[in-house]
Amino acid sequence: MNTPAAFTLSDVSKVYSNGTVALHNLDLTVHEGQFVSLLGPSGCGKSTVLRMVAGLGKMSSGNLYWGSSSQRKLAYVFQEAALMPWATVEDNVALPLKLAGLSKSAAREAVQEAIALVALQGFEKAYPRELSGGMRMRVSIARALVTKPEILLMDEPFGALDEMTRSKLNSDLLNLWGQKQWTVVFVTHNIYEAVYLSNRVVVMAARPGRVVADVAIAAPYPRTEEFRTTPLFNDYCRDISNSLSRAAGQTAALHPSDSVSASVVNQPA
Amino acid sequence: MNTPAAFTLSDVSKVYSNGTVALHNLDLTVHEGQFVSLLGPSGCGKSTVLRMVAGLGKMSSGNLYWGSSSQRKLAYVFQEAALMPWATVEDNVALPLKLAGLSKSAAREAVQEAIALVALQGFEKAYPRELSGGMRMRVSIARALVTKPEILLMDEPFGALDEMTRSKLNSDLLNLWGQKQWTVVFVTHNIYEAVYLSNRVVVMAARPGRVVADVAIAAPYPRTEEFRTTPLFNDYCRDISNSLSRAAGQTAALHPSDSVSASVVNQPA
Amino acid sequence: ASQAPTSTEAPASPAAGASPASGELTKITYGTNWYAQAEHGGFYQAVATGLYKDAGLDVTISMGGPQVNGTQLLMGGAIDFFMGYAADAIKAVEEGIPKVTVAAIFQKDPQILMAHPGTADSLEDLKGRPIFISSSANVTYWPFLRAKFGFTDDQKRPYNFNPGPFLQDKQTAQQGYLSSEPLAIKKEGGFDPVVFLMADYGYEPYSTTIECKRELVESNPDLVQRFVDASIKGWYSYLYGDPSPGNELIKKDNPEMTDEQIAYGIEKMKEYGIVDSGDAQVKGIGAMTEERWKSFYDTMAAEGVFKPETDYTQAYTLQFVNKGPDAYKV
Amino acid sequence: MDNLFDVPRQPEASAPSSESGQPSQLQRLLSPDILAPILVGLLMLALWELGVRLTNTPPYILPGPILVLQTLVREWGTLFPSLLITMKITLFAFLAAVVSGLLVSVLFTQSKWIERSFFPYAVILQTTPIVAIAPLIILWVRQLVPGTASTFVSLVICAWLVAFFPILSNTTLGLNSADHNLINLFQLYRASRWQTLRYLRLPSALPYFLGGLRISGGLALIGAVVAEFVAGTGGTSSGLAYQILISSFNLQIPRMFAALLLTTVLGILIFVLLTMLSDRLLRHWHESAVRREN
Amino acid sequence: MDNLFDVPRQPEASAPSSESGQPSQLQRLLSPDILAPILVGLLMLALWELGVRLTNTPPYILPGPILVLQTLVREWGTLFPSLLITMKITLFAFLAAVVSGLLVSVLFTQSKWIERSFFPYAVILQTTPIVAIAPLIILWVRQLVPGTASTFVSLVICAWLVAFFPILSNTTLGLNSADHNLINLFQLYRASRWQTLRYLRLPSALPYFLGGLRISGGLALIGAVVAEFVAGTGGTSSGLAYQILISSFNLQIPRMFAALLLTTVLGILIFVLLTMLSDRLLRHWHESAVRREN
Ligand SMILES: Nc1ncnc2c1ncn2[C@@H]1O[C@H](COP(=O)(O)OP(=O)(O)OP(=O)(O)O)[C@@H](O)[C@H]1O
Ligand SMILES: Nc1ncnc2c1ncn2[C@@H]1O[C@H](COP(=O)(O)OP(=O)(O)OP(=O)(O)O)[C@@H](O)[C@H]1O
Ligand SMILES: [Mg+2]
Ligand SMILES: [Mg+2]
Repeated sequence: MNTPAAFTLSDVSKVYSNGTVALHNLDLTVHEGQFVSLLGPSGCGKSTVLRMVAGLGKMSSGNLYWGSSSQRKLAYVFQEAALMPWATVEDNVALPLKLAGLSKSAAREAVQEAIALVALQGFEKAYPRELSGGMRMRVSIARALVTKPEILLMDEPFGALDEMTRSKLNSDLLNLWGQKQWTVVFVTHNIYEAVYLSNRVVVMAARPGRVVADVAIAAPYPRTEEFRTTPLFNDYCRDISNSLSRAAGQTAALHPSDSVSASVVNQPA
Repeated sequence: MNTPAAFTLSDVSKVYSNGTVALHNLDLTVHEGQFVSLLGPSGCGKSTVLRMVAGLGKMSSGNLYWGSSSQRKLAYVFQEAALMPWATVEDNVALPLKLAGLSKSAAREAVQEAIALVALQGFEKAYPRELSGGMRMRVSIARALVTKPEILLMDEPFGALDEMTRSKLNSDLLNLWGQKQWTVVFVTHNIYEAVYLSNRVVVMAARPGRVVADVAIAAPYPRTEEFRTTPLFNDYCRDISNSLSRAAGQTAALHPSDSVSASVVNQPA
Repeated sequence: ASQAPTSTEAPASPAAGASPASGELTKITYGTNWYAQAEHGGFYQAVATGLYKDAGLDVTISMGGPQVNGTQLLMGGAIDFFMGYAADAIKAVEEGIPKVTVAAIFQKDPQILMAHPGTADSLEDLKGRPIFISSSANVTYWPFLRAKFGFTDDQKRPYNFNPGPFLQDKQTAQQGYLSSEPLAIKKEGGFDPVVFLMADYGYEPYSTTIECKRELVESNPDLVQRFVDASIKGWYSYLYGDPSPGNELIKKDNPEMTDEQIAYGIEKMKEYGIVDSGDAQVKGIGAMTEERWKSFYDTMAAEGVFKPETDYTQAYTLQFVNKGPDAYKV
Repeated sequence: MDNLFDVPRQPEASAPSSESGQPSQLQRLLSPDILAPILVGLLMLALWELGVRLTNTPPYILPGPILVLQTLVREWGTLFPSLLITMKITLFAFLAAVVSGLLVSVLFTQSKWIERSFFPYAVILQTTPIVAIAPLIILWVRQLVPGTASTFVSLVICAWLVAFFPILSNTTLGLNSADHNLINLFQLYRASRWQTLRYLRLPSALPYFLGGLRISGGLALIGAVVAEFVAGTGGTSSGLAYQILISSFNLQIPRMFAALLLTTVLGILIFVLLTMLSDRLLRHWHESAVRREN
Repeated sequence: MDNLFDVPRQPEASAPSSESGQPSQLQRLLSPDILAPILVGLLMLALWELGVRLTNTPPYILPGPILVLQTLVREWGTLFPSLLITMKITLFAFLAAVVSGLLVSVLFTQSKWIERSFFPYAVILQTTPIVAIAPLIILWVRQLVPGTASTFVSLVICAWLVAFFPILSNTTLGLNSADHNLINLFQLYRASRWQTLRYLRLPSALPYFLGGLRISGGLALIGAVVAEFVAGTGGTSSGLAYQILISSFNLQIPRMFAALLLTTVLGILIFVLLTMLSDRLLRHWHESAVRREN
């Protein structure tokens, strides 16, 4: 019952020029409309995966195949806020629209909406240096959402946010995703968040970075706060937590490819 | 049964030059050896509190009093990693020691220890741009811990780390704190983390930033992983979560000082 | 240009009579070697009094300056005639540059050395003492002085047209232009320096000459002749007539030039016979002779300034001058 | 939960003590920011005067500032028109340098190849003595621009040669220093070359560019002066170089210093204006101009 | 769990394709990085030769490069010693400018007051025509340094005047551009002024400083040449300026161009060396020099 593949990373390796093997023979297919969370120990190559998908930097080997959508319809929330220090919040958020050729007035409404989504009304004219860390990250999120992307890559977007804002943005994101049938790849360190949001959780192990678990979260959308209290939710969390521990252990394995095949590889719903 | 005050913020206000009222008549006394967590919505002034305590930037009004220790014995993990891009991991971590006048060889052992603590062995000679986001943050943590500070200010230090690393660092931090009787002020968005780690949780509300709840966590140390599953733990979490919701509501209150006095102010054990 | 009273006489020189009647004026630019001053007076006078116009020429005078390279401007066609210098003309032959001296207005080079009063009676006395000279002296009179008076290179001090350092130190000497620096020193320093005109010590190049491309001499000798004649007439008029029309133009080009300086310049030119002495008194202003070129060449070649094999006769032509003073009477 | 954040920021003035609104014009002029450099300037002049008097230096070597100022006042009628001419050359050369420096540096950042291949040769423009190539410039310009404008154009070209390189060099450096994350972002959104340039590289390069301007402003001025020495003008269209040279030649050293004072003041003025421009453009975001509160 | 991260990085060479180790010296010389600019240089020379031939420009206006090279070879015996002398002056002036520029800019960043008060006057050094103040410099130097060294010192001072300001200006800008978070960090750890300078401000300023060097390198050279024009006396210890002037006086235009070619090559060499230095010092961390892989 799979939808068509949005993109496929096939046998991808990435060796940085200083010799660090960030990814090693990684295979990953993400299907259209999936909400995939990517978990793994710090430095295991999650950001590198997103960068490869976004076409930032060359792969050392392997291929990236696109389905019907393409890199063109992609938005990316970087791990760092990456705002232009010389531009106001408004202008930072408007950037993707400006680059797409929209006039300022045409962009205004979408920008206002995106800023409202991350609750930064009143700060339109502020410069990044006048914002708190979390606010900066929210500007970055608004900038990604403003384009109405088909594919959304998010690298720990909510890590710097308080629980309230975070859960608000979680449900906002789910709503948007439900409406638009986006494909989302979401890096997070929060297992609960991953399970709550996604219909698939991919766990990576470190150096060389590779997929060690791929868990389908078979719970229906829309998901309410109650979902968080169900036994199913807790089971998934425990399951993934275990995978993560195993992933940490496996890092030291001498033949990483062996252990990959031994891990549970579920297909998404 | 209070220990002497490590420092007291008395009636502190901070108005940034663009007019943002970041803190408004804030009072906060932290006692020696306390582990205080600071929670609050994004942009409520948590980082500003830490900056005031660290003496970075002038207060608009109010005072900061020091007990027997002083600003001199302070270490600060900034919200951003703030590494020197031209220096290797090793040199970044060694910086505070170098500034304190230690010779390179004298510093070496402490640096090695700090790097091991954040599990970055093997990356001593790497430059910050060669690290992942979480690794960079860990360097920043190592830099703060390397000085063996009496007072430790940490601004969301573990936000960018995976659960495994996070809980390892959590327990490492608790161990260190238990041994050295540090005073810790710890900003986090993770309620569980806050309750697990601290003997006091302070909740702030936003614009103007002020304290709306001050909860003592009356659980003995050392705390084990089991503590996380006790009803007490859950009660505290729920309590604080409620305070946070209320804090969010109170932000719109016209006379914030009224609502401050109405909130529960507990004294730490 | 200002329309000074023009002469009523008909064209005197037959060679010049060819075209002025047609009314079409030929545009000509004459490049000088410095900011406008009395030493350029004859040319300005010829402009001011319409002498060039009578010869069918519309002459623009383009001032030189301390670092303006006239020969390149001449050969590149930016100017048609250039105020040259005999030494330079012979150098041009050596380098294969086809320019020719067609008239020599100054029989004596006004180049001088000055010393503080009472410190020297003749050039020999300057031996061993610091002398401020400009860098161009290295290829003109300095080798001559070195050879003739035993001056040495360690005496040289850089002169950048600021006589202050000379005033400061009584033991020093300095180069100058007869009619310029001595007056400045008298006015600002309050004393009359001792002046040694190098022409009086055997250094005898023609100077303030008229040069043009060889090509022009060959293709349009008539034009050259008209320019030379009108210029010489200008000089007669400037020296012996009323110089004020020329002076007005000089002051216009060089606003810092004072009447006092101009008067001093004219006086010195006359006193030392810079323009009208020797051959010029017989053959008219602008006169040149084979002998004089040869003796200058020989002197300088002996000091190694010129190569022994140089055909210095290529440097000039006598075709346009030596017509006798009467030929230039207006 | 939306109103969690919506207490609007008051858009107040950014001066911390601006309770009573903007400081008056007079107050601003009397602020220490302006007074301090003026005092230092006066102090230097006083020291100069004192030095000249104590050592009994004659005015034809080094005149004291009082004498220079007196001379300046007396000769204002001739020096001021010259100043205007030098200013005009400076201005044109500076503008030409800014435009060309910007354009070429933009060209350089379009490809590492172009930069590598041509940058080292750009330095030729700077290291060739103007004296040596002035005749060539004059000849060429004369062929392209006949008439009286030709001298002016030659002068501007000579001065431009001097002012060009620092802008090129600094701006190229700046264009290459854009933040890597932002470059990625622009790449991601398929920004065209022009967009990346316009919205990313140029703003990033601004501090460097403005630094280049400050260097080139002075160089354009000195270039204009030197150009006049080598390309020669005279009469009514002559600039300060002519006045300096003639004064020196005539031993009117106080007058020479008066002319030098004018170039100096012009140079300082250019510098101060460019610094103010720089502060204005960067004050919102660049470390060198932002007033940090912590 | 400690060994979660401890797979050590292999400290390999940073060239991506360096499987076979370091490229050989020859390979490196033949790399496009080096070849491209050389080709461009040759192309420009060819165009120059062609232009001269096609327009039939006589050598006394503009000699072609072949003639210039021939002349250079023929006159090598006199030109090369001059080159060495000019190089020596350039080097001393450059070093003096580097040291003084660095020191003064450090002084400036110690207090906004000092910077505000003195920076505008530093521009005077740049905008004063050397011609005008050379006599003063020579007089002063002669009083302090008697004997033959005095001319050399005067020349170095004149050239230094030209090279000083860009380093000062750029370094000051760089020192003021240190990252604010890092400044806070240093403040927190009670870093002394000297430590903040040494470990924070100077490294931050490095890219700007090196940019300033690239500008000043060329300026020191042209400063040396100009200085010799105005303060040199000729003779055996004379540099390229003297050769240029004398060739020009002697109407030996090809020889003049040969001397110009030497200054040009020297200028390019200085530039290339400084660029290499810059790449080397910044390649680990600054955007302008890092080779990014994504
Ligand atoms: N530019 C680079 N040069 C060299 N090595 C790099 C570079 N970027 C990343 N690496 C290395 O690649 C590995 C994977 O990095 P990546 O940023 O993908 O990790 P991550 O999973 O996103 O970690 P985190 O959760 O900490 O953000 C790390 O070991 C890191 O050191
Ligand atoms: N330099 C500054 N100039 C102006 N306003 C500032 C500045 N720094 C912070 N602020 C404002 O002060 C308020 C508090 O900021 P602060 O950084 O203390 O928040 P925070 O609680 O740390 O938030 P976060 O959890 O997002 O890091 C915010 O509204 C922010 O916009
Ligand atoms: Mg990452
Ligand atoms: Mg914060």
